[in-house]
Amino acid sequence: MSEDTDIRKIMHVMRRAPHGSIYSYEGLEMILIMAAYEQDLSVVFIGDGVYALKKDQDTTGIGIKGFSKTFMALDGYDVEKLFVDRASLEERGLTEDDLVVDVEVMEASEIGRLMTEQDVVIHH
Amino acid sequence: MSEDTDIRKIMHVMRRAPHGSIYSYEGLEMILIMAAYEQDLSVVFIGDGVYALKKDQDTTGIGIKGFSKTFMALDGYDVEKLFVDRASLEERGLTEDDLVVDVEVMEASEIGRLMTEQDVVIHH
Amino acid sequence: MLHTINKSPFESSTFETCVRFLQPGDPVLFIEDGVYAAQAGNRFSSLIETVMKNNPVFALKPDLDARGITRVTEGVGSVDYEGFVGLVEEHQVNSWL
Amino acid sequence: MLHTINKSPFESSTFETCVRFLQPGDPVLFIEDGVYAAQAGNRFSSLIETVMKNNPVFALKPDLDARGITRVTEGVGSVDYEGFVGLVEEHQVNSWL
Amino acid sequence: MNIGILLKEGPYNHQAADTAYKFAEAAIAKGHKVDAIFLYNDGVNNATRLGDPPQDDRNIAARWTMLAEKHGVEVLACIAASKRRGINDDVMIDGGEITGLGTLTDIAIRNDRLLTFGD
Amino acid sequence: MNIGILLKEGPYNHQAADTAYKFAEAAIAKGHKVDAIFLYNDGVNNATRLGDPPQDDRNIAARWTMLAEKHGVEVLACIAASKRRGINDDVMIDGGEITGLGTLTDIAIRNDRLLTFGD
Repeated sequence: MSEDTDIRKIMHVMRRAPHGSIYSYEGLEMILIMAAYEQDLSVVFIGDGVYALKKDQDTTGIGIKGFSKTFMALDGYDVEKLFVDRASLEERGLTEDDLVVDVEVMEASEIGRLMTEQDVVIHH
Repeated sequence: MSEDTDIRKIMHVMRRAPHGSIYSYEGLEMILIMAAYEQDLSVVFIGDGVYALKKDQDTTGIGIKGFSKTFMALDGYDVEKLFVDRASLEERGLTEDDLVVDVEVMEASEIGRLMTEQDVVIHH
Repeated sequence: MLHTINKSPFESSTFETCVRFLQPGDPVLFIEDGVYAAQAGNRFSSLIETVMKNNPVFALKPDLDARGITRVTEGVGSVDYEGFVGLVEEHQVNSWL
Repeated sequence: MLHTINKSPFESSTFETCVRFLQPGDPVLFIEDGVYAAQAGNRFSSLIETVMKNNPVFALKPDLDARGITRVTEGVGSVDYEGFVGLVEEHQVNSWL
Repeated sequence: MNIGILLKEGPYNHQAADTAYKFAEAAIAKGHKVDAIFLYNDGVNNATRLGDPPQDDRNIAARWTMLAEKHGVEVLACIAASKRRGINDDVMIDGGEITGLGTLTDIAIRNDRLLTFGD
Repeated sequence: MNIGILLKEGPYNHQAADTAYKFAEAAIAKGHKVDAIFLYNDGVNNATRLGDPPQDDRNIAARWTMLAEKHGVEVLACIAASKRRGINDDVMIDGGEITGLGTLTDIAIRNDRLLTFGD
């Protein structure tokens, strides 16, 4: 078991689109709580996960609370490592300008390398 | 509303693999009940749905009750229209000989035409 | 027959499977995460254009709005829940889950 | 890092997505409906052969048995739950849901 | 027109319950009769009265009760699926009821349409 | 080795709960400590004691109670996810408990491994 002084590298991998299922939303809730524990957190957006960051989401019509703007709050929780998979953006016809927050767009190989450095990886 | 003398054409479309989720199993339970109502039932296996009919399933190790043999009982319930999509079999490297029951292998276009004749289509 | 599709085509093969069974003239309606298929300029735009040669294609507007999809592939119609009901009035329904 | 995949590659893009991120040497373990990928002679056999050039590939035997998969693509190892635990002893885990 | 609805996923985790409700609401507003909402698979989890969602979120259980009490929609949970998942009369929402798959067959027969919502 | 498990789907509808149990059982048999099973998303539906599966089927709720009582595994349901889905102390399985996401963070920190099972 690790000692109290250890800082764990924990990566959250956002994989699902918002609204069609709750995984993205409850994933974000998990990240916000973990952010208070001063671990080494990163959040990676892969596949449909990138859609959670899409600008101009208006959920009024479906009657579900929107949460894309909450990603902007991550910075205030010192969660600053937001990485987006380049290929996932491109095949969806999206660019960085379509996203609500500043992210670092990375190649899959780089993200894959980051994954192997983690103590914990959780997919949402 | 239809009259009591009407016979409805009801198609069950098996789409999911067995065991990984319950949809195939609970779908079969639904078919068995509906079979008692003397409607015009058909069962179509598309995509991973064809795996439900795979021979040699032994679920002992995963601790879940197997049900592939129950498909053999459908005949006794006068559910005789079992159709399998040819392309779904082929891309999975399966042939009719791999299946636990006699089925009619059909082209997607024929199955699609049958679908349009239905009063009710339910996917499992 | 009205075909509804509720899954993102990027994560699930449902849309492509449905297309194989589609009969000419039958409308397709994207709902929930299915509407991502209809976003203009994505990897599925050309498949949707092919489908539209024989089938009318719609996307549920509240689901488009919820996902920030402001531009859909040209020719894709948009309906609200009332329009969804309208399509159901005219057709039997095949919900591809 | 051990990568587990629990979805059928025919219905979900999870396996293909995982492959894009895989680092050389990291083992892949198919579980649940993921094991359909490993069946010999299906559409994914060649992708699995490519992956095996750089990564060991396993399938969970009780899940293979449950699905009647008697032949796997050559080179795919088979482990029971104890073997799954063995892989977890050696690697951190990345569960691709 | 008479419409039946089959709902195959539980509340909140998937949008299916929301879409089914929005569709039912629109159909009723257009003058159609929504005859029944039949809950199957994890859909039976819509039938618990114990849910306590955040105040600023929608209350899905209350929607089914409203459809039942205000618009005469039968809200029915399959008994076999319910037993597996811990849904019973003790936790049943107002206006909801446990029944068998035979009832779903009746619904499929007596309505002009049967729509399915799920995952 | 110390192992934590995160379970994201309910019982019966997906195999996740079965695989998580089989894995935990094998890990314990190999001499490892399974520290906790944390239930999230629809996974919290594993925590109801009201399930009544067919006699010839496995009883998933009883498995969690067994792991908790016989092997000291903490079986924990996230409170926010539970409230949404109608899981509370009145229906909680023996050996299970409701807690917050902070506890999951502790589990992630104090164990050598955290495995996720889900859909």
